Amino acid sequence: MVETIVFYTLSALILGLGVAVITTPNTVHSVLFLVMNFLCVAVIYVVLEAEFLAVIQVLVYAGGIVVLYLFVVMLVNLKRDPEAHQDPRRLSLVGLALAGAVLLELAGIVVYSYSREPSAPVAAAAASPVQGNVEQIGWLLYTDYLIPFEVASVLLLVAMVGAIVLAKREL
Amino acid sequence: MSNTANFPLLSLIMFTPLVGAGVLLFVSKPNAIRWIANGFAMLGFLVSLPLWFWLDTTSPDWQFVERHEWIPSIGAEYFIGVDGFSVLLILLATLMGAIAVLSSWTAITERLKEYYIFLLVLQAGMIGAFVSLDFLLFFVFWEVMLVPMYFLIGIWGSANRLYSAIKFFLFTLVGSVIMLLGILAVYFYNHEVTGVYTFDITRFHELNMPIELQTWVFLAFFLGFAVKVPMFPFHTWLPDAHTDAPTAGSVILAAVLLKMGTYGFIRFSLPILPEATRNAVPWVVALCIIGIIYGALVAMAQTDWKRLVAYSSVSHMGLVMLGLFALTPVGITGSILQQINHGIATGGLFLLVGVVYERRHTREISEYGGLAKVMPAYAAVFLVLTMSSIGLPTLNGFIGEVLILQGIFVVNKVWAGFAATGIVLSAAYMLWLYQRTMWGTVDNPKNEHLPDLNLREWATFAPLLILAVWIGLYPKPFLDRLETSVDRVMARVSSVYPPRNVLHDDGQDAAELPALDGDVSDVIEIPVRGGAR
Amino acid sequence: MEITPAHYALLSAALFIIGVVGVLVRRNIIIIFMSIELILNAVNINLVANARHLENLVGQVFVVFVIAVAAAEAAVGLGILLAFFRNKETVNIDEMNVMRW
Amino acid sequence: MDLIWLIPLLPGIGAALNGLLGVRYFSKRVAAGVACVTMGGALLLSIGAFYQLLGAEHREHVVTVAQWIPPIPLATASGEIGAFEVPWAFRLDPLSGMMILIVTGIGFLIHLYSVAYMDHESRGAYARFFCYLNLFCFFMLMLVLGSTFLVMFVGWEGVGLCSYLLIGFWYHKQSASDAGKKAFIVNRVGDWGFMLGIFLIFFTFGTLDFRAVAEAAAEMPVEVGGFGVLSAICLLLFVGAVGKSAQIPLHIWLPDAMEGPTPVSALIHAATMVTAGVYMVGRNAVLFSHAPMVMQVVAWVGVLTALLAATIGLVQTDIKKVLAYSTVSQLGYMFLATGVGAFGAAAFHLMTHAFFKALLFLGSGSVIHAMNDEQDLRRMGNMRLYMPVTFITMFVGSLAIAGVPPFSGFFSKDEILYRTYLNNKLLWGLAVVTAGMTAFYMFRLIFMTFFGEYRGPSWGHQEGEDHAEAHAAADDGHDADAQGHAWHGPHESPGLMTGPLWMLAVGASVAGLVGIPAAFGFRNLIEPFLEPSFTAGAAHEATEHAESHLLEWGLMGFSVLIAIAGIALAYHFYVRRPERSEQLAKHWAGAHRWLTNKYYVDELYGATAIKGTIGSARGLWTVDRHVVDGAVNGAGWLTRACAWVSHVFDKYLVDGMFNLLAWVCTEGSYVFRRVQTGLIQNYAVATLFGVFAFVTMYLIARYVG
Repeated sequence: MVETIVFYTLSALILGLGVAVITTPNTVHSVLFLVMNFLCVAVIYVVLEAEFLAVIQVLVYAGGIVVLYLFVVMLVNLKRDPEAHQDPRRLSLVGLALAGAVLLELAGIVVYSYSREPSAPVAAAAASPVQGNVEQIGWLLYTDYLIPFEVASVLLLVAMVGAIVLAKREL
Repeated sequence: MSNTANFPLLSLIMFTPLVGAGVLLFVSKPNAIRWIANGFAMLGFLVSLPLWFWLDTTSPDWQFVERHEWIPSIGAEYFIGVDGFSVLLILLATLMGAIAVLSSWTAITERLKEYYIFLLVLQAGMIGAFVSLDFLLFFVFWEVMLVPMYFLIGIWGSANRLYSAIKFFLFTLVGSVIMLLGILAVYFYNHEVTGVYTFDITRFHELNMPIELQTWVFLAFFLGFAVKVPMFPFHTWLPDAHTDAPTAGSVILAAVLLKMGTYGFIRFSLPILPEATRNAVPWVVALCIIGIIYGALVAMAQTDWKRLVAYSSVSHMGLVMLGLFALTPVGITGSILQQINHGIATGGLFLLVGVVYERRHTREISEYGGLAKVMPAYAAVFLVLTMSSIGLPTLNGFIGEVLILQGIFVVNKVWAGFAATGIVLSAAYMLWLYQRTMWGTVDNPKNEHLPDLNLREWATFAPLLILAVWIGLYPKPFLDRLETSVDRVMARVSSVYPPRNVLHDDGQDAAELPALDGDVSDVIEIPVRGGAR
Repeated sequence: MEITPAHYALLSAALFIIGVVGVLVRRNIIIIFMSIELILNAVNINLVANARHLENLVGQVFVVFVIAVAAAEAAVGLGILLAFFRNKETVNIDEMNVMRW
Repeated sequence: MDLIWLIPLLPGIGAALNGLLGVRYFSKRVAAGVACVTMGGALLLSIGAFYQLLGAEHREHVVTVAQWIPPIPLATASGEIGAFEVPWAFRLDPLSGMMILIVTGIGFLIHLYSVAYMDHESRGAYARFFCYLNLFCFFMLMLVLGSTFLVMFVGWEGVGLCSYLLIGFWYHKQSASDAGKKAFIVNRVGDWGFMLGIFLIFFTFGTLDFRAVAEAAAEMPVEVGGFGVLSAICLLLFVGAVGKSAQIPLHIWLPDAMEGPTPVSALIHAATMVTAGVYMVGRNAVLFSHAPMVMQVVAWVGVLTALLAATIGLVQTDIKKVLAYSTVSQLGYMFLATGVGAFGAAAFHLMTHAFFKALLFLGSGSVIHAMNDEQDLRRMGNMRLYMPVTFITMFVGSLAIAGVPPFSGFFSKDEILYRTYLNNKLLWGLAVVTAGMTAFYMFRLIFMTFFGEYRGPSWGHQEGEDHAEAHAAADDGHDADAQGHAWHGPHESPGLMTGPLWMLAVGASVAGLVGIPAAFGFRNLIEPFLEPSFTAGAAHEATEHAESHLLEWGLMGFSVLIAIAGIALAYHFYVRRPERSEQLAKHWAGAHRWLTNKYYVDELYGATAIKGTIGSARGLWTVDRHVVDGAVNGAGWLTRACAWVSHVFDKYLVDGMFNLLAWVCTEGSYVFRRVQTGLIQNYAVATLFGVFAFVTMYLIARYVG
């Protein structure tokens, strides 16, 4: 029962904050709504017994990425309203309609499929010798997913270098 | 086979200019390019000098032979070697190459790098053609020479250069394509008789083909080589190419490239197709005599200095061909010597035209006059080369002329009589040219302050003058080197003349030469069922 | 009433569409980037929910990678944005058409 | 005698020094010194060699220096394989011995003379002149010493070159350069015959050595009444001789050759080179004596040349032209002598002629020098007052050429006339007429120059105009220093010029004494001495004729009379009654015009040979451009025409289809282009539409289908 209440509350918060993010005219506000949104998602993770991810969500997303956004917003010192100019040919309404249609379809699929054929738990991967959420994820990352992990690190390195190159005025 | 160590001298000579061209690719300063190109051209000459000294003039064998597989599937080989004849031509090519490169020092100012690379590649191609003993290899080099020459004329030439370059290229190409057909005919015939696929010309030299096939192949070869010589009706590319080529191009063209044609006749046409050659003598001689007189007369009508020299070339090469088709040792020896002489004299004359062209940028004879007053040394050099060209005794041209005319005289006196009119006509047009350019008063104010020859130009002429006098006074070293080459050809085309070098008849050398006894008609007993179809 | 994966899926879908709408409708490119973050979060929620439902931690591992990619994307994207802004003095996506030709 | 190869070589070295270094670096003094010393050395060597030859038992000596053309097999007429081989070999025998004395002796004197004569040339030209002069001597000595035909031919052509260069020495003058070219080309025509003759000799005998050829020819029958191979050889050789010795019809170059400096005219165009033809015929006496038909031709060509040249000489007004035609005429005499078989007489006359003609030319040079380069006889006169030495020596020379005893010309000319008389009376008649004319025109020259009134430009106080005029008349070849010093009237020449004149005058007087006819009771020295050169070894024919000495005396007296008559006539016309000559010229205006225009031979050649050659050259050039090259270009055009047709086909048919397709695409794209708005979000919408479509398809497939 508690879970239900928590879920609905959090869902409402997440969706509401999400709508706020994309509707607020002020960019700074938008960023702040985003932070809150992420925090709510972190709570969802806790509910879903993914404590490690929750921590990551707070640290990386809310703490790192969003702060990055804030910096950019400040660096981009806008002298005029960023949304002032509007191209007459843009198809925002069509997009909106399509988005709505897709949402309906997705909802239809979800409702329909989960009600018809509840899935059975999949056999867990090879039993890990460790217990606890963080240990298990660590185990997986450093054994089965070592190579993707390393690739991800390279990706981050590349992104870092790229960002520096792009952002620097002159090399 | 070779009498020297296994040192690949010929390859070295051939690849030195190529290495130079390769080095030039990485140089960009104009003066550095000049120095390096000159250095390699000079080096090319120096490494070819041992040929002169190391050649065994008494041995009828091919010397400095190198033989490696090339395209084994069709029997083509990297088979190179020389005899006295090719040694002289190689030396001529390397010397004239060095002179041509040196003469371009100030004449060429744009696209230096490409220019020198083309010159060096051209030289490698010429040497390659002279050393090839594999017919396919020869053909490859033969075609390789066309390309750099085409660009030399087309890029660095004068007014009408594109027309001339294309004409030169197409003319020669048509000839050589037909020649290729001839080569293939011999190749397949050889396979039919011996069962071996090979382009080895030493084997072809022992082939006795049926007369019909010989005639056709002779025609094919004739077209290829006669265009290059050039003989009378195929000569019109020459004046255009010479006139529009840059000086160095004209020099190389006159001194060496034209010799490709006569070289081809001596090395391929005559020994491979002896019977057809004998049958063709009257026709070829007729063309030669027409060429001699016609070239001289047309030269007389020219108003363009370079074109005049070019037509004199037609006349002289007619004489060379005449000596060749006398089919006597004296005639062929004279013909070969005259090729060298023509290279020296006409090459030198083109250089001379280049000298004034560089100063005045015109070749119209009427623009000049009285140059002996302003450029006395130039006039002196011009006089010597003119005299060499018209065959004054004590200079080189005379020896060649006398040998050729004597050689043809014993064959037919009337031919010789007509051919000898060339000496009168050549004197007429050359002296008229000399009078119009060197003598008289300096009428044209532009000519009043022309500088005389400078040290570099002297350096280009000095070797030519020395050679002209040397060959004129003491041609024996040259003639000695030709002995076995001439005998090799004579042994094939005539049963009258025995080889001179039967001194060391230890059996082995004698076996190298084809049997002499009996005329060729009874040698054609080899079963033949039509040549290559 | 039990909370099934379907609930989470619906939540995820809704958040996803919100992100999509943000991408499609807004002209401020910073907000468009943030919308993309929303989309990624929607995906993450779905993954985590299913990981619990299927009792398999692979889903969570994937989330780690998604976060890494998101970080990279944000860094590079914002770098491009800054460079662009320096040249054009704008963050309006309708004015970003230099690549059109 | 083994050093005879040094005789030509010394002047050769001199020429090389002057040519390579002198023109640039030598002072006038050094250049002249080098030339004269080398010539003097050659003279001393020649004298030494000649002396040894006189003392030798066998008067023939061959020195082979080196191999020139190594032996190369070649078929000969006999069917055997001979060897074409030419050594650098030199031969000293009586004939060449005499010739080298003439060449080096007169050559040396003329070198000395030139030192003074050419003094007003610039330094470079001065050295160049001596280089050419030495080079000429080199080739001339090579010609006379050569032991084979080909070595002789080397000299033969070489002297032609030097002649060309020296005639054209003042190359800035159009006339000089024309004359040089003409000389060379006309000589080349002769050389054409000579060369073919050489080839035929080799073909016939298998050797080119003089001695071997002569011995082989002696074995062959005399071609009486037939025209065999020997006749052919001789005729071809004679063509060469005609060219070199300026006989009809190739005589035209020699008068023009007077454009060269006067010492050159003396040395080359009087004393030595032009006699090379005679020398060559004499050298091949054995061959010629086996071809009587050709001998007839030689004799007739000789006598006609002598006569025609003498007639032209009668009316020439240029002092050097008179001497030039006189030379042609005298050469005709020599050929007449060879033609009648009197080779010794020909050689004898060659020698005496060398002396007196060189003398006359040098004398005329002295006069020209004194008159500041005036050559016209009509502008001279009374010069004996101003230049007595020149007058005396030239007078001696004229007496010699006119055939007045006891001067040299008398003996040699008389020998020829006598031998001609024995052979053919008609030839003799023509020759005697010529002798009379010779005396006339020579003394016409002497009288017009040295007697009468002075008709030349004045000098001294009224220098201004005339001086300028004289300079205008003279050529502008004399460089700055010539312009600088003023002309002070005719004057005697310096010692370096008169010295050689004296020596030659002595020679012209006494040279005849070596050939006094037997009729005088002395021994004729020269003919027996030369005899071995004209016969093949042992075959020594008896040349003594059974005619009485009375006949010889009679003929001698007659020719002396003729000569004196000629002199007297000249005296009458040009000293006593100068106006008579002009009246005569008017009276015979037609003939006079023919003679002054040299029978229009030059014009004839100009209209035929030269015009024909140039015309055919131009014609062939047109043919070459339009027909031969036209064929090539036509082939090129045809190829291009074919190429154009296939180009059209390709362009409009084959390519057309592809272009149509492309056109459709292009036009279609205008429609679709509107979709491309450049707005990223529109593309995102499209993507979303794709998602929508896929999801819809999924739904339909999953739940409906």
